[in-house]
Amino acid sequence: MDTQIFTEISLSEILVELLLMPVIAFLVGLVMVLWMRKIGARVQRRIGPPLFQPLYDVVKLFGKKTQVSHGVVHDIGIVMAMGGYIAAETLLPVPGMNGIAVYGGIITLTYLMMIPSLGLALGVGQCANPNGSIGISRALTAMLAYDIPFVIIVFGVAFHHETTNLVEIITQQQQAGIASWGAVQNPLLALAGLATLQGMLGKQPFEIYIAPAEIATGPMVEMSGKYLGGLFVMQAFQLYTAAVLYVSLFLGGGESWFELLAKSFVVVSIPMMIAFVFPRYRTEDLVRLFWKWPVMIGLLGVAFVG
Amino acid sequence: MKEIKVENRREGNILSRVFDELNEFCRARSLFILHYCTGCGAIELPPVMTSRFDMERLGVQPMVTPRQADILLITGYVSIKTLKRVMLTYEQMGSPKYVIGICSCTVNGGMYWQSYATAKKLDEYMPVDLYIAGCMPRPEAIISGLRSLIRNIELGESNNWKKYYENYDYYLGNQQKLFGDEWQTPVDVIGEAEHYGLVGEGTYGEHTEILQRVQQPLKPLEMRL
Amino acid sequence: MRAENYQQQSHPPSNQFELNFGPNHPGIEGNYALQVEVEGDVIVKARADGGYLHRGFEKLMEQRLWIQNISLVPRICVPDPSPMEVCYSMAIEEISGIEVPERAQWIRVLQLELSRIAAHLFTFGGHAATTGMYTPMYWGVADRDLILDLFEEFTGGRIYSIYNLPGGVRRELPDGFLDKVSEVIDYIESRLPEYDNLFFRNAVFIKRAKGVGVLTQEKSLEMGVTGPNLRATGLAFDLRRDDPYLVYDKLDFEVVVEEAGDAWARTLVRRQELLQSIRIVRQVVAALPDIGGELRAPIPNPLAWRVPAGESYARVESSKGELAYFVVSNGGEKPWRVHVRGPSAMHAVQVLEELVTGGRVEDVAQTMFSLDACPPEVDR
Amino acid sequence: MNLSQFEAWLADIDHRIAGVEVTASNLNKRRNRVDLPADKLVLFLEAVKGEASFVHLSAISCVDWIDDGEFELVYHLWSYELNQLISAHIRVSRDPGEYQSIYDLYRPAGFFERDIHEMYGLYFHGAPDMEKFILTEWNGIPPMRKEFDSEEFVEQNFSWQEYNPEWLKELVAEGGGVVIPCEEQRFSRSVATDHGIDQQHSNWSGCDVSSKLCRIDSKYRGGD
Amino acid sequence: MSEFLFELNMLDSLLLLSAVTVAIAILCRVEYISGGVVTLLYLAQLVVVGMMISAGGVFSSHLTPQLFGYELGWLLDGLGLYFTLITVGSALLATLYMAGEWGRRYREQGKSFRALQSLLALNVFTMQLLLASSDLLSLFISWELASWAAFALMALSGGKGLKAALHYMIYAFSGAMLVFAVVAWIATTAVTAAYQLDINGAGILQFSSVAELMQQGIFTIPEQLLMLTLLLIGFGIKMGLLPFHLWQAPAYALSIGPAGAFLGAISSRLGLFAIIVVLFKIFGSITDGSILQSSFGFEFASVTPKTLLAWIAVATIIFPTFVAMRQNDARHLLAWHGIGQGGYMLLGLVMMDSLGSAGGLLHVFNHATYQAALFLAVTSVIYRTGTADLNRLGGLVVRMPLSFMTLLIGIIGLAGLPPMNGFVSKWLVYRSLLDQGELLLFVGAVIGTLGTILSVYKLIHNMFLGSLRKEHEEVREVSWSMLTPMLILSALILLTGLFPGIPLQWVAQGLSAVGLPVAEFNLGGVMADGGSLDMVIVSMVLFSGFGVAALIFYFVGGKSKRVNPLDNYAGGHFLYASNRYHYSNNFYAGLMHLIKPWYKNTFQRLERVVVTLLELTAESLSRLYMRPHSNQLALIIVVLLLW
Repeated sequence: MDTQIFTEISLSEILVELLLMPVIAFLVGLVMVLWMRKIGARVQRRIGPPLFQPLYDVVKLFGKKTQVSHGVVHDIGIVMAMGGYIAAETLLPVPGMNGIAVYGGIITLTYLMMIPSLGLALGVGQCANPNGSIGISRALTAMLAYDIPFVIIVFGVAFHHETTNLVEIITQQQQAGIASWGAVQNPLLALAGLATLQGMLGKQPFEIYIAPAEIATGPMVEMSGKYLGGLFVMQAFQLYTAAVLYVSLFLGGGESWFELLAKSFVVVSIPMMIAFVFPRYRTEDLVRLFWKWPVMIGLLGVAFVG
Repeated sequence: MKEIKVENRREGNILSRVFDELNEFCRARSLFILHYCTGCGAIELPPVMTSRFDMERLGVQPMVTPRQADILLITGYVSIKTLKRVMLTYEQMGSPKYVIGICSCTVNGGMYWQSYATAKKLDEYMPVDLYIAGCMPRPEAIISGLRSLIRNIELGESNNWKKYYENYDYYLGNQQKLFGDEWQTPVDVIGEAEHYGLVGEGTYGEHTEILQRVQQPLKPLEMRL
Repeated sequence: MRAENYQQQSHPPSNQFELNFGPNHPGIEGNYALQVEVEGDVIVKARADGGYLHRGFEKLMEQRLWIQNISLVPRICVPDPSPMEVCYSMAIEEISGIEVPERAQWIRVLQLELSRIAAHLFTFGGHAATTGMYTPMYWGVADRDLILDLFEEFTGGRIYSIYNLPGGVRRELPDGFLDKVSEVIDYIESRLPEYDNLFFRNAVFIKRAKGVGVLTQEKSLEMGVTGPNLRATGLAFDLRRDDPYLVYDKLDFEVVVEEAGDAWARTLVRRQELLQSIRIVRQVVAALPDIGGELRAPIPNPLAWRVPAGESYARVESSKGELAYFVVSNGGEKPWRVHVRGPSAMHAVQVLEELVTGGRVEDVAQTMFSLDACPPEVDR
Repeated sequence: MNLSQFEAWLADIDHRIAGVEVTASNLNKRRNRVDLPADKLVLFLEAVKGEASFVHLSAISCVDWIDDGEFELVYHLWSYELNQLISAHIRVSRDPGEYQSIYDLYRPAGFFERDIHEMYGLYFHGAPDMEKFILTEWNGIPPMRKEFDSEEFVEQNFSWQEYNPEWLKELVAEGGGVVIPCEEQRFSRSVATDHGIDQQHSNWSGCDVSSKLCRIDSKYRGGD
Repeated sequence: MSEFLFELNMLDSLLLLSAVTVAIAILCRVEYISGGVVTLLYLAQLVVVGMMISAGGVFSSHLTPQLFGYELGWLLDGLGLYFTLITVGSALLATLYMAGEWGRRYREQGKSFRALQSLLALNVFTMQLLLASSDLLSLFISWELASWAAFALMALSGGKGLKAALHYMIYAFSGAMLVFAVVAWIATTAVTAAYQLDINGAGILQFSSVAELMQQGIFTIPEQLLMLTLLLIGFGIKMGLLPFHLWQAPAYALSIGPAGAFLGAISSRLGLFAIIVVLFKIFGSITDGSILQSSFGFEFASVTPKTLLAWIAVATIIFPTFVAMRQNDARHLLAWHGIGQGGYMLLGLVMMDSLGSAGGLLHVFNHATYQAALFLAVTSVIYRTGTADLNRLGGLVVRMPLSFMTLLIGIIGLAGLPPMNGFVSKWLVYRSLLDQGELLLFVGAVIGTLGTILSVYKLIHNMFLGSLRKEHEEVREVSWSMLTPMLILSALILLTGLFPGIPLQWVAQGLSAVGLPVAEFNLGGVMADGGSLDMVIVSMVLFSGFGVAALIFYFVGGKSKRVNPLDNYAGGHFLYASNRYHYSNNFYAGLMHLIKPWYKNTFQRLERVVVTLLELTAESLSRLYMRPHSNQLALIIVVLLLW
């Protein structure tokens, strides 16, 4: 089937998709940021930001008159952080657009999603601020923690569908309605996936690397103007990517954009609702937690995949 | 202090004007205030921030470090020790930046006019965009102050941050008077003014000369082969 | 900040680095600083750095009339200002031998306890926020605002009430005020289960707070720790009961004790004290209508009042611990000396330095907030 | 030791330590004032801590009696068992400004002595830390000493801004507002001096700040 | 002799060239010339190897001496060629690095550049002999030669390096003993067997003949298993397989810079080569467990040598990686990773399917490129700053940007992130594990990758990022003679990441030489059922993503201004030059709170136990020998006789 796809899609179509997919991801991501802040506001019994607040923030930050750079690597880091996600979006199939998903697959996507973290880490390292370095050390530790259950899930899903091709995985899930969804077929994996999602988004109780009261927002400590704006963009992409990936793996993707977005927003809501009523774990507690429960559930889930 | 003319910023071609307009529009709606409790007025900020008054409605949210913030809230008296940090913080913030003097103490020293430890007139050390008087002003007053700041920004009338670059000598002079001639922050304000084309008539002067004589030059570390 | 501070210098080989907590840091209460040396993420040395909020209160008070200073004292502790004015008034009353009418004493108790509730609600929020949970802060501060509304109604000021005078209180309670107090108190009590679920019984929070910043009873006695921090180490001591002032000896309340002495125990003590304060306020609300009489004892023209020579040491249990005013008069128009013994002066400097050392970077903020340090009391 | 034993113990203390003078407060029965010579303080504190369980040093207050050329140090001690407070008063000469630290007996003394040192310039020998804490960036004389004039310092280093907006002028012209004529204000000590009120401590250099006060007063009106 | 020369084929000329290189390196006393000449000779060797690869097929040498009646033969097939290519290539770049300024400084320090040069050449020569060996005896002999050569190269640094080299020698010697035992065992048995099987006795030790012997059942299955185990241990020691890895990291880390790069890049991979030969050329039938199943008659699947080896490989991935995370010396950190990366190669190969074995073998090449690049970059930093201690460096990116770039590309490769080559080989290994449903192995491999990301970030952060120390204020970038090999390696990492098809064709030759399945590949990657990889497209998308991000960043975003590092957030406080504001030591402190108790130094203890036992035995034996009380001896003899 792969070889067929290789030839079927025309170049111009791919180019259009490559352009469209990140743009859509960015816009949807911004709405997700708004959604997140609104949920937080509701939990905290207040009104919350206006509708276009995330957009205002990003535009304002990019339009700041004076901005501080600590060196070339600082710039490159932010570019890598944004660019990594822009690239990752094209590997994430959405209704009507497969982009280049067939050439990458889920393993490539998993590793591509580490590029922004690495870029951010480089940029922050150049800032020569130990608060930032501690933040990065914590962020990477958290990555070590949540990526292990994550790869178990990826393995389980790929093993279940006998392919690493996301397009194929989604197609298989859409064959028999809800019954063929990953979440129904492998509920344990889906459960472990939720925990991983929480860690991946870095929300409480797994928010160690921002931790304003401890390390003054860690990686963001020296970010001004477009640097911070880049991180805001990255956050929007991250929310979108994580949600759509989860939907693609467990909730049958979306046959239409409406379906996909509805599912994604539901998925995003879950970690957000958890996030606002929990403090953050310490680093080692976080690692212990991730290596215990989600890993256990994930392994059990894979065992049932059979 | 020399009176400076606020430049007409709606210049250039249509595209850049539209871009400027968009920037102003978004800037007015997204204001990050620095989480820095300089004095007792800070006690009224949590109510402003939290569920009852909820300043996030206005697009205002607290930020942790000066790099990220747009608004420096001087919440009340500033002791001289704090004033030094406030100066550093102000200089580290990215322009456009706005200073709001909350509480009467920022205007004239307030209750502490006799005190040897607090600075009296904030305006001498940094350009203040807005005062919210009161001891301390109620959350409603702060919200209304923020609203008027937002309005001013949208109208393009809140350009006091430029004053700091354009009249740097005046501000530096006042700082030197209080902190001594050896005073130097790690921020290269003159370099910044030159880099961004914000040099004005009052950027250089006798005080900057003193600074340039005594300072330890803090140039960026450029990459070199 | 001086040019020579930026002169490049080489550092000796060392595995440690320095972090500045404050003055501009969300992990610090108010405008205060802790400079710590860190190895990995363990703090090997901590040094408190105060004075950012120094206004020279004690000097200022020597330059102002006795009565003017009433408006100055509440500003010494912003989150819990009422005990300041009560305590200062009590000191003057003791020197000049003024008997405070009973009704004024009851109203003062009402003011003190409402202020305590407000301060504790504020502290919970701050403490929760240091561990990354912001919702209790959003709720707590909003609920505290109801009490501030009460303050505004009966004293005229939200934060700084300036309601006391030597000899009594300034004005009568408004009509129907006590009903409003009961309403607010009932509301806050009804919110407590929600706070419990969200915060006090939150498993993650317990994991974070237990074992952090442990103060043993010996240590706290040795270091002069007072208030809830002392009670969290198992010593049932409360100035309200053991050195009674105002009408506290007529009120029925318990001195809450926890044994563990860590951040978690301190928080629990405050939570229980909140209930006790509610209990006291209820008693005051019940008793006040029956207590008539003057609101304040007659004092001379306050603008030309010369307090007789003498000294007094007045102590009050504020929400942070033992608050004391040492007032010396030489018979002049202005105080000769006022020494403010803020409770935080003890636990925000030496104790904080000691508790933080050997702890972890992530626990610095929590330690400070759980001690409920109030920097303006230290700096004055 | 119960309360009555303590009273006996306290009454007896002047036999053991020469020069100790005990005065019970007549207003508050939990307060005991003790006056003693400076060199006997440590002895007294040892006794009071060791024998009478006064483990809590509530505060050390310093009073500057400039006319006598002395600092008065007041050690406030509390016993958790007896619920009694002892205020031990000693006087130290102002001139060399030295005394002995009691940090070894009471650890809270570390903070108070450090504070007194930077505020009054009274040096404590044997204290663990006499570094500045609050006034780290202050170069003048210790500000709490009576000879330091805060207003003069302010006058030299700071300036005020005029605040006299149009609406206020109009209001005043109409006879409104609450502007109090300067001579009627009793806010400043120089005004007080004008009224002939006892000026015991005339070493303060007077300066006329009344005009300034008017401005401040009008400013306050605009506020809360 | 002239006849011989005429018939010189490419393998002969390669070996000859190599020998000439050694000779020139030894003989040429004018050291500044020898650097260039030797580099050229390596280049010539590389050209020959390239010609051989493009020609394809098997090259056998005319050199066929006889020893103890056995014929020694040298024969280079696809597998050997692949390894030879890497060997010569890394030697070339290491020599190029040494040839210029580095070598001059080295000579100025009064050290013998000639010794370094010639030992490196000797290493290359012996390795080529080893890679071209076609029978057990020649394998063993060249193995010994290579071991000694490697030892000499390691020992050259003296001091601690010498100690580490001796440590290595003890391991290598015991390994060689095991190998020799097996060879001798096979040799003695094979002579009799040769008559039965009607094979030429002199060529009986040839791999193919030995494999024949094994299949014919000359040795029982348990005997074969024992042989396999002994050989694996013997060769595994060189490769640094767990639990025989302890010698490797210090030995490589403490070698002289470029030599360390060469050794780290390829030397230990010889063990892998030998293991491949043993596993697939000799004991192919045992490895996959099919014979075991038939001969033992029960389900043996769970404990085949294959699964056992896979688990050892995963252990080799995980443990050294996490040891590396705790290192505070850049060279040690890299050397420990070198051990860990060996695990991926073995893991891929023992999967024995087209993707896995391609991945494993491809990883040899990829690892060589980035390991050499990383070692050279670190050597450059040492060259300029005099230290590789991660707590004494920092902020060097502004002074040594190209070294930084090399290190960055290297660590991305090492961490196995796209678009560098390390990703491709790891992807292949993952895919193969996924296809075979090896969940736990898969997770283990990923844990290794994640651990690698953590520790390489620490490496680059502590060396190049953070704040610059005053003593490094005047540091400059290293000279072009040193930069050139680093940049070539960086380009190689990037190019082979972009076009993995190029090295994959060499890998395919190697795989077909040992009879392993070959994956279907094109220039950009691999095509397989259930998900393909096309690095050209992935990289293009990634780079265009970077491009778009850069456009947004540089053109939409406002102008930025560089600032001095002292203009930094320090809790609102002024940051003075006296503040130590660089986080380096115990970089993953939070994680260490959890996993520190897990570092039990089990292997060090195990080693110590073995050593102590040996010492004890030796001691008691020597005492017996030294103080022969005749009556005791007599008693023992009597007892023995009676028994």
